[in-house]
This record gives sequence, C-alpha cells and structure tokens, in this order.
Amino acid sequence: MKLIFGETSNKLGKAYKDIIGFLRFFRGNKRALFGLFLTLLFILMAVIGPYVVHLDLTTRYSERFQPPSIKHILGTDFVGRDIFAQIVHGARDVIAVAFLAALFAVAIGVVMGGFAGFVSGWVDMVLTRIIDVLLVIPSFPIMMVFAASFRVRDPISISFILAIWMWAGLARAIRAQILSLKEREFIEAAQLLGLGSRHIVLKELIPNLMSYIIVNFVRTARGALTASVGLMFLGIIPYSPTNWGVMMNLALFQTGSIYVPRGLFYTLSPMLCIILFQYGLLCVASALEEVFNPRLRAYE
Amino acid sequence: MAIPIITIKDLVVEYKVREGAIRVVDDVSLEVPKGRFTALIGESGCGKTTIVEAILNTLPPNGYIRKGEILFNGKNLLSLKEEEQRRFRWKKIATVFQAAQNSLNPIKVIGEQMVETILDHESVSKKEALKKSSNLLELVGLEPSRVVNSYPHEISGGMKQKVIIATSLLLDPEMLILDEPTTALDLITQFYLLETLGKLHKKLGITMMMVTHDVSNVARHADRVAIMYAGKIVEVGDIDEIFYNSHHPYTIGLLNSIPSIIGDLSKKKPIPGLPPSLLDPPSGCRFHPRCSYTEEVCKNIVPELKSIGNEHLTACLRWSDITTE
Amino acid sequence: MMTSITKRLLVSFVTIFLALSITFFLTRKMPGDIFYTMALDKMRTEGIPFDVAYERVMAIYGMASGEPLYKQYFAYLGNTIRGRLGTSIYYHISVNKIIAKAIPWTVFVCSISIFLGFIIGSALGTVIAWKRKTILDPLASAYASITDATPSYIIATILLVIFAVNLKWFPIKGAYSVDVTPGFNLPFIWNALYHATLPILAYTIPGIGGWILTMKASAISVLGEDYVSAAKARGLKERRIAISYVGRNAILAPFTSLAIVFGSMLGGATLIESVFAYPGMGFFFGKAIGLRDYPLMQGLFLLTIGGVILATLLADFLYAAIDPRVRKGG
Amino acid sequence: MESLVKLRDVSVTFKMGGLRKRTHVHALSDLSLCLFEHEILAIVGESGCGKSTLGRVVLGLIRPTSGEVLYMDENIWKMKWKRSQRSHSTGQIVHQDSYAALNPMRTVYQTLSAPLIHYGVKRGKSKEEVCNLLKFVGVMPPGYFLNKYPHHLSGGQRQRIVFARSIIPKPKFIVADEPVSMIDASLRLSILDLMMKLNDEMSIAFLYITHDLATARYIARRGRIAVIYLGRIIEMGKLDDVFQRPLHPYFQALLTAAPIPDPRLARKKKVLPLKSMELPSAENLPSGCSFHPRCSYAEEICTTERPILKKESGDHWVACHKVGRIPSWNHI
Repeated sequence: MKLIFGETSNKLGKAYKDIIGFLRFFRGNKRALFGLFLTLLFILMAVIGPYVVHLDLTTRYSERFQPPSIKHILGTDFVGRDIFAQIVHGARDVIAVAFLAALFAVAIGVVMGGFAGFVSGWVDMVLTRIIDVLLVIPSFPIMMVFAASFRVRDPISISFILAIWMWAGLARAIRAQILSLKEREFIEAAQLLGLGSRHIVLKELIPNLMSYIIVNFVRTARGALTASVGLMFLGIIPYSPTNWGVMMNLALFQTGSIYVPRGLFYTLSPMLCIILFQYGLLCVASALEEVFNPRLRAYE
Repeated sequence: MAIPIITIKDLVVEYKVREGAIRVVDDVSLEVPKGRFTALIGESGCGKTTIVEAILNTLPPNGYIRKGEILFNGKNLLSLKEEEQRRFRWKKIATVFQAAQNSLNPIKVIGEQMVETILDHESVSKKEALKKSSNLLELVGLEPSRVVNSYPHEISGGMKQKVIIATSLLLDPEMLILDEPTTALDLITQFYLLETLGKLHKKLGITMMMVTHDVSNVARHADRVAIMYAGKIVEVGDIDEIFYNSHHPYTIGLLNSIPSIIGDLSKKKPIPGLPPSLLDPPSGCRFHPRCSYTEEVCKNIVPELKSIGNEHLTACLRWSDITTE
Repeated sequence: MMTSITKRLLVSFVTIFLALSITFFLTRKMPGDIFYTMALDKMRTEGIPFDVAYERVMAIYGMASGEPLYKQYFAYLGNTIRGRLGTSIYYHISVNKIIAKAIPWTVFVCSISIFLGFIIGSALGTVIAWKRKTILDPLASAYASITDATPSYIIATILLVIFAVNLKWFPIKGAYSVDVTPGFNLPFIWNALYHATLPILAYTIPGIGGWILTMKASAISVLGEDYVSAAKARGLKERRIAISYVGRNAILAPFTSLAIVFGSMLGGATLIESVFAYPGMGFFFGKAIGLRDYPLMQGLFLLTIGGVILATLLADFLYAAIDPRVRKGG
Repeated sequence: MESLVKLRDVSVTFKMGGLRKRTHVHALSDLSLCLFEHEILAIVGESGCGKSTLGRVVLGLIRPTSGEVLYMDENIWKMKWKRSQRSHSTGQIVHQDSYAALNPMRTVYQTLSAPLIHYGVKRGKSKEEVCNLLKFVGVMPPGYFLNKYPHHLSGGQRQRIVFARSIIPKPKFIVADEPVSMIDASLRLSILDLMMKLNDEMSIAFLYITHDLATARYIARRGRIAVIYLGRIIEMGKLDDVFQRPLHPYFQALLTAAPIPDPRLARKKKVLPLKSMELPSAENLPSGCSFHPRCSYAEEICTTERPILKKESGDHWVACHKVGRIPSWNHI
C-alpha cells in the first residue's frame, strides 16, 4: 500500500514538475506568454461570452453604422446591430470549428499514419497511396464542394468536412516519424526483450510522438480556422449570421459596407479578431515546439 | 629546448550555459615547441578541443576567453583584428578537423575548393593555384587528375581526409593542428593517414600539434606529449618520459587502461570513478577523488604544473612518490 | 534511369486518375441541381410541361437524364482523355475556352508573386541567419509571424479596403480596363500590371514572410555544418563563405519546394481572386462551385491536380539537376 | 561444449533501391559460424565488412537470403512460435550508441522495471529488484539514479543500464556491437570487465563485434576470434593462437596497422603487405579471393578460385591459398 502510494505521489510529483517547468518556460518567454494570453482570452470569450453579452438581431435601420460608443463598443453594422455582440457570439462557432476540426484531423491522421507506419506491408502501401491521392487534390476547392453538397448547418459537420481534407498531410508525417522511431535501437531492444506490441506502442512510441502530435494539433487548428472562415467568407456555408466569416462576406460582397467609410469597424472587427487569435495560436505553437525539443532540454 | 611556436599563458576559457559559466579550460599554460610533433591528449570534455578553438579564435558563440594570452611566434593572437585574423588562419596555422569527413563543401568540386583557398590569401593566378593543388595532392599520395574534378561524395573517406591534409599545406603554413584526424576511419586507412602525417612532418619540418583522446594513435609519430584532465594540463614532457617515466597518477592510470595487441594484459585496469563535472569540479587536485595516492593535502591545494627536470613538467603534489612501475 | 522515370510517370497518372474519379463522384453528388432551375425557366418561358423542359435542358448539355452515373463517368473519362472538357452550364461556352482564358491570369499573378517573394524572402533569410545580432532579425521575425497569422484573403481584403476603396490608387476589380485592346502592346501590359498589383501584393506579402523563415532555418542548419567552420578556418573571404558555402547550400531545399508551392497556388487562388474579382482559375472555381457548374468544376480540378503533380515531378528533377550528390549518386 | 547458435552457409544480400539504379550489396556470403555456450567470441573487421549484419542474423533480426540459422540445433526461421517468445530466453543485443538504445522519454526505473515485471517480478518488488540490478552492473548508488533520464547520465552509466536491461530475461548470449567505442578510454576496460563478469557469473556467452583489435584481445583472451573481410570469415581460432601466429595476409596487415600504446614498439619499421588502401565495394565483389586486389602475395589462383576456410592447426582456421608460403608475421 505504502509503495503504491509512493508511486502515485511520484507520478503526481513528476506531473507537477512538468507543469512547473512548462510555466517557467512561458514566464521567461514574453512572446509565448502573450500568445497564451490571447488564446485563452478568445477561448474565454467563446465559452462564457455569449452568457454575458446579449445578442439582439433586430434591425434598426436608423442606427446603422454608428461609431464605437459605450453602448456599442465596436459600433453598429449596416442594419444597426451591435458589432461587439456579434463578434462575441460568433467566436463560439469559429473556435469550436477550429478545435473540433483539428481534433478530428489529428485523430484520423494519427490512427491512419500510425497504422501505416506500424503495420507496414500492403496495408501501408494502400494507405500511403490514399494519402498521396488526397494530397494532390486541392483542398480548398474540394472543401467548397463538400460544404456546398452537404448543406452544413452545425459546427460538428463543418469540422468533419474540414478534417476529411486535412488529415492526410499529418498522417504522412506521423508515418514517417513512426518509421524512423521503429529504426531506433531502443525499439529493437524492446522487441528483443519480448515486451510486445502493446508495450511498444503505448510506452515507447506514443510518448515520443506526443509532443509532435500536440504541436500539430495547434497547427491544424490554425489551418482549420483559416479554411472555415474562408468558406464562410465566400458565402458557401451560410450557417450563422454572427460567424466572423459571414460578417466579412456581408461586408465585402453583400452590403457594400467596405465602400462606406463609417462601415470600417464592421469590416475590420472580425478580421482583427482572426488575426489576433491566429497570432496567439502561432506563438503558443512555436513555444510548444521549443519546450518539446529535446535538444533544448538537454541541459536540465 | 626548442623555441616555442605557440605559448599559452594562464588561459581561462568559459562557456555560458543555463546554470552559469562552465570553466572548460582553467588556468592553462603550455608551450608548443617549433618544428616538433606535439600531442595533446585527454578524454572527452577535458577541454582539449577548446584550446584549439581558442588558438584559432573559433570558439562557439557561448564561449569566451576570460583571461590569459596566446602568443604565436611572440605575437599575441588575441589582439588580432578580424581581417588580420582571417589572413592569419591557414597561412600560419592550418587545421585538420575532427569531423573532416564533412569539412568539404558538398556542392563544389575539390579542385575549386583548393584553388579558392589559395586565391583568398595570395595573389597568384588560377592556373598556378591549380598547379600547386595538384602537386600537394600528389604529395599525399592521391592522383590529382582523379580527384580535382570530383565532388566530395565521389571519393572515399580516407581519400577525403588526404585531400584535407593536402589542402592544409596549400599556403605553406608554419604549423598544422590536427584535431582527432583519424576518428571514424578504418584501421588501415588510419595507419596510412598517420604515416602520411609523420612523413610530412619529417620531410617539411612543419610543426604539428595533434589533439586526440587515443594514446595509441600518437605513440608512433609524436615526440612531445601534454596530458589534460578536467580543464587542466596535468603533465607535459617528451614522449618517452611520459610513457616510461611519468610522475602523474592520471597519466599512469590512463596508460594502464589502454589495452594493446601485444604485451601483458593482466596489469591493465580502468581508472576507478568518473571524470568530474566541470560545473562543479572537485577541490584541490581535480584528480584526487579517483587517485590512489590521495592524501589530505590533495583535497585542499591545487597542484601547479612545475618542472621536474628533463623538460618534464608535472602537476602532482606527490610526484616524487609516483613512478611508472 | 529510364525505369524510374517511367515508374514515376505511371504513378502520377494513376494518382491523377484516382483524384479525378474522386472529384467526379463528389461533384455529381452535389445537390442544388442547376438543371432544375433552368428547366423551371424554360417551362415558364416556353409554356411546356416541366418534365419536357427538363429533358430538353439535359439534352442541350448532353446529359440524358436517364443515363446512370457510371455511364456518365465513362463518358467523362473518354472525353477527358480526348481533351474535351465539356461545355460550361452557366457560361454556355466550352470549358477549354474558359480555362484557356483564365490560366494566363493566374499564372501571370502567381509566377510574379512567387519569384518576388522567393527572391526577397530568401535573401533576407540568409542575411538574418548570417548576421545574427542585428535589428533586422527581430523585425523580420515579427513580420513573418504576423503575416503568417493573417490568412491571405484577409490580407487581400485589407489591401482592397486601403488601396482600392479608400486611397483609390488601384482598381477594385478585374484584370484590365475595357479601353485597352488585349494583346502584346505596352498600354495593355501596363494596364494588366496595374490591375494585378494588389493581387500580387496579397500573395507576396505573406510569401516573403514564409520564405524568410524557411531560408533562415535552412541557412542556420547549414551554418552548423562542418564545411562552413572549415571554410572559416581556411580563412576564406567572408563574402565567399556567405554566398557559395552558406547561401548555395541553404537554398537547395527551399528552391525545390518552389515548384510545389507554385502547384498548390493554382488550387488555392480561389479566395484572393474572388476578393479582387480577378478572372483567373480560382475565381472561376468559386463561381463554378457556387453555381453547381460540373463541367467547369471538373475541368478546373483536372487542371489543378495536373499542375500539382507536374510541379512535384519538376521539383524532383530540379533537385537532381542542382545538387551534385543526387545528380551522380545512386 | 554445446553450441548455442550455429550459422550454416549464411548469405545476406540487401537490395539497395537508388533513384536511378538498383544494386545488390553482399553483406555476408556463405558464412558458417558457431557460438558455443558460455564463450566469448570476438568478431573483428573493418566498417562495412558485414560484422553488424552478422550480429543481427545471429539474433534473428535479419532473415538470411540463404543458409540456416540454428538455435540449439533448431532452424529459427522454421520454428512455429513467435519471435518474441523465442528470443527472450536466448539472445539480447547491446548497441554502440547507448543514448539511442534507451528511450529518451523514460527514466532508468521505467526502462528497467517494465521488462522485470514482464519476466515475473511482482510490481511491489520491482523497485527493490531494479536497485539490485543497478548495483550488480555497478551503477551506484542505485537510489540516486532511479528517476534520472538518459540524458542525465554519462555514456558509461548509460551503457551499464543497457547491460542491466539486457540481462533481465537471463539470456544465453548477448550480441555486443561495438559497446565501448563511444566510451572514454579510461573507462572502456570497466565496461569490458562488466561483460566478463556477466560471462563468469551468469554464464552468458558474448558475441563481441568490434573494429578494435586491442579490446577484442582484452575481452576474448580466453575465447575465440573470427576475422571478417567483405562478408566472409578469413581467419578464426583461439584468440591467443591467432594473435601469436596470424596466417592471413589481411589479418597480418590489420595487426601491423593497429596502433600500439608503447612508443618504442610503435616506432619500429612497419610495412603493410597491401597493394591498396581502398576497400572494394560490397556491391561488386572481386572474383576468387575477395582480398586479392589488395594482397601483396596474390597469384593467379587467388584471382580465380575462392579459398575455403580450412583448419590449419588445432582450432586455427584460415581461408588463404598461400598459407605457409607467405612470410610468418613477426611480432615486432
């Protein structure tokens, strides 16, 4: 009993140490800290924002294109609705799609790539061929086709559509990683010790891939964000009026808000949000890469 | 004793790392005699390569010289300006590196790389430069016609190493520094390479300094040896002195731990313990935790490298009690 | 030598074939049939029953409605092999013609942007890697990460809002004005460049950032190579080391990805061309999908997929051509 | 003596798929060898001679292109049960690079406890057992090292951990592929001593693969040596016999070229009986005796007929047409 307890506390201790080390790294890195702050800010906005900020979609034509004020922090749009409320409510869909799509894509990519790399033989050949074919099809147009075909209305199906065209690159990379890991001598030693595939996959391979997967998760989320907003922007998926991409579509193609100087806030607000959130994710991703790079950790 | 070509005085080199400063070379003084073949021997991480980098001013970005001076023919190298520094390199001292296998540009033919080395230092015509390159390739035993127009990947490792040696002689340098020149080479290639170097030393009278971890490699050609341990020079002397009349327990232990293809094996034994971390070196004599002669004083007093006659210097408080068998 | 090339070509053809098949079935599964709308129109204008109108519309476009999907598929394959891409449903002209008109614009804009971006970006990247401690490094890194964080279509929109709408320096849409005659004459080329400026900028601005990062990383890894420190030890002149040791080796990898970037650009131009209403392939791609114009869609897919594959092949041979290790090695 | 592993006429050919041409590399050719229980057999050769491939064939990690690999007189490539079940009780491997041989993400305790538990140690006792094991291989004090990661350890310590891991299944033999070439000179002997201790106390046979004649002589002083040239054994026998009286010109050349840590001996005149320092490519082996293009004594027969490995005296085997007719090697 004592020993079991000792072991768990060891594990807790290790986790604690890892987290502290992680935070210490962020503290010393201003850019990473800023990125983390931005990312958390937007996630917070997406999660609790809609409960705090009331969204009123009634048209008040007389109040159109008002400049920012206390009542309307970012002013009003072409039919007099509050822009800030739209941004806050739009954040949820945009961020949910980005993270779900990344989740799906990474899950499919890791399973497919891992399978191809670990099993090898004809399974590998077939999977690699599929991946190659997917990679030559231009992804954005095919996403447009998909989005237009399935009349998507909810974040989950959009994320799924994006994920279907985003996993291939990751799968190829994971396969390559596994193939190179398999060549490593500690895997050979584990095989000779007869520790079995379960041990090799769970205890030897996955821990060595984890950092790679996490970094790629953030990367894929960024790609999904760009792609999903792009689809909205082109007006292919008209699924929610407050989505940032739809706001941009309305501003640019539908209402001519960009031609009205007072409409600038409506045009720029969603774009600025996307840039800031993307920048936050970018900083977090590069910080993670540094944290996980064993060469940088060697001196610990 | 011969005139020194290089004199190192009280050299301290540090590396900045996360934990602070590591003193990789700690208060080292050394004379490299002109016209002779000196070997600097030490295990990995003892600071021997750092000394070479300090001489050539090629320390990595986090390394710096804290103190001391390095004289080349009496001239302080540390005060050279950048352009002087560049002109000095290869013209006065040429180097054959540890990882010489990769020290040729993979996308240029060998002749071009040799020629441009001459052209960047001397105002001669391309034709003359090429002629000189061919002559030197021949001198080290290569067929110039075969090598000059080859890319580095097209010739074998041993040939590449010979090309590097030929390249090192292009500007008739006064001195050649060889940093582990035979690492990763096969036994037979290694033998021929060392023979080539030994012949060049005899024929051209060029000063050689070979840095290595392997005592066996220098036994045939070197005539003077410096032994380094944990950032300090512990013993210097002519080769037979060091091998047969050493007065330092580390030297003796090191020689005893090298197996050989002939002779008695039963006396061979490893040095107990591990080399110390330079982040936190032992007090007093750095070898004391592994030394079988350790007394209380060894823990407190840092032994100085002092002459014990016969151009033999040793850094051991108890040197008079210690002899090779 | 021959066998590996033929093998590569074979694999490429199989890949094109598979990719085309996938896109064929996907596009045919799209709901929102354009024929339905057209038939409704015909019914109203000609006063005929809907079924008859539908049949006639289908007949006009050579798509007998009764024909099963697989027959359409084989017909499509057959036509494609013969180079006939069909007739656009919306524009009523052959897809070949539309593509032939659209390609030059996309290639024009993309090639200028890629070369501008590559030359500026890789030069900056090398300089930053070579001279570590200058103000240029943080500036260029900040520039690169901000442009990386900004999706290209947002850059395009911002450029449009600032330079076309507000400052009115550049036109808002189109590839050339109506008052110039297309052809090889100076006013036309000048006009085309004038129209292309903003699209080119929209590609080049993030492109430079990307190449800076790629080239910087590549050059830093080359700087760590032994042959660079050996060159320094040989006392070679700084300029020589920077250009023919670091630069030439560092550019190998990025240079070959140039072709691949070009290939993928053909497929990714939709958003930017739509923002500027620039009549290139991406613009028509967006239109075709929005209007469910299958023949046009298929034609454009064929072209971009072919482009990507061709670019990849080109990249391999390019690599073999510029790197002696690949050229002569096994 | 019982034979543990027997190779019969084993050949291994690798297909190398270049971008432009396909080549066949002959790593091993018709090689026969026997590893006996409890012995130390040193395999010596230059890089690229196939010695590492030999080690992997012996372990059953590479399937020979032709020939048989027998464990206790049973062909392993015809056995029914899975390799994982087969190998644990027989052979283990120790690599040259101890850093690559250990999972960088796992601590010393994790690395050692997993196989211990797999081989029947109770979870509760694993810590104690790991400590015992560390003590046995000379990593002291064990408690201090349990939670260290590989990058915290020195090369010698890591190599000891690798040996600790390899003895957990109580193997009959260990293939040690250049285990000390990355270890500091003053510590090399301690690792070799550890191997000899494992040989003595646990009766583990060793196949010691190296290019370093001196360490081979040190560890196999009571054992045997086999010299490999381009995938073939050219000389084999009791270590002392072979070192005292080398018969093959190639091995004579190797012995002459080997550096000696004794200046007076090292300075003696040395001439290698070689015509060329270049090793022929394993893709295109010379006809007849594959050493003939470099051999100073080669004659007509050497270029046409391949010499077979013949017993010269006692347990001393050589593959050379001119044995006895070339000068005997003079021990400096």
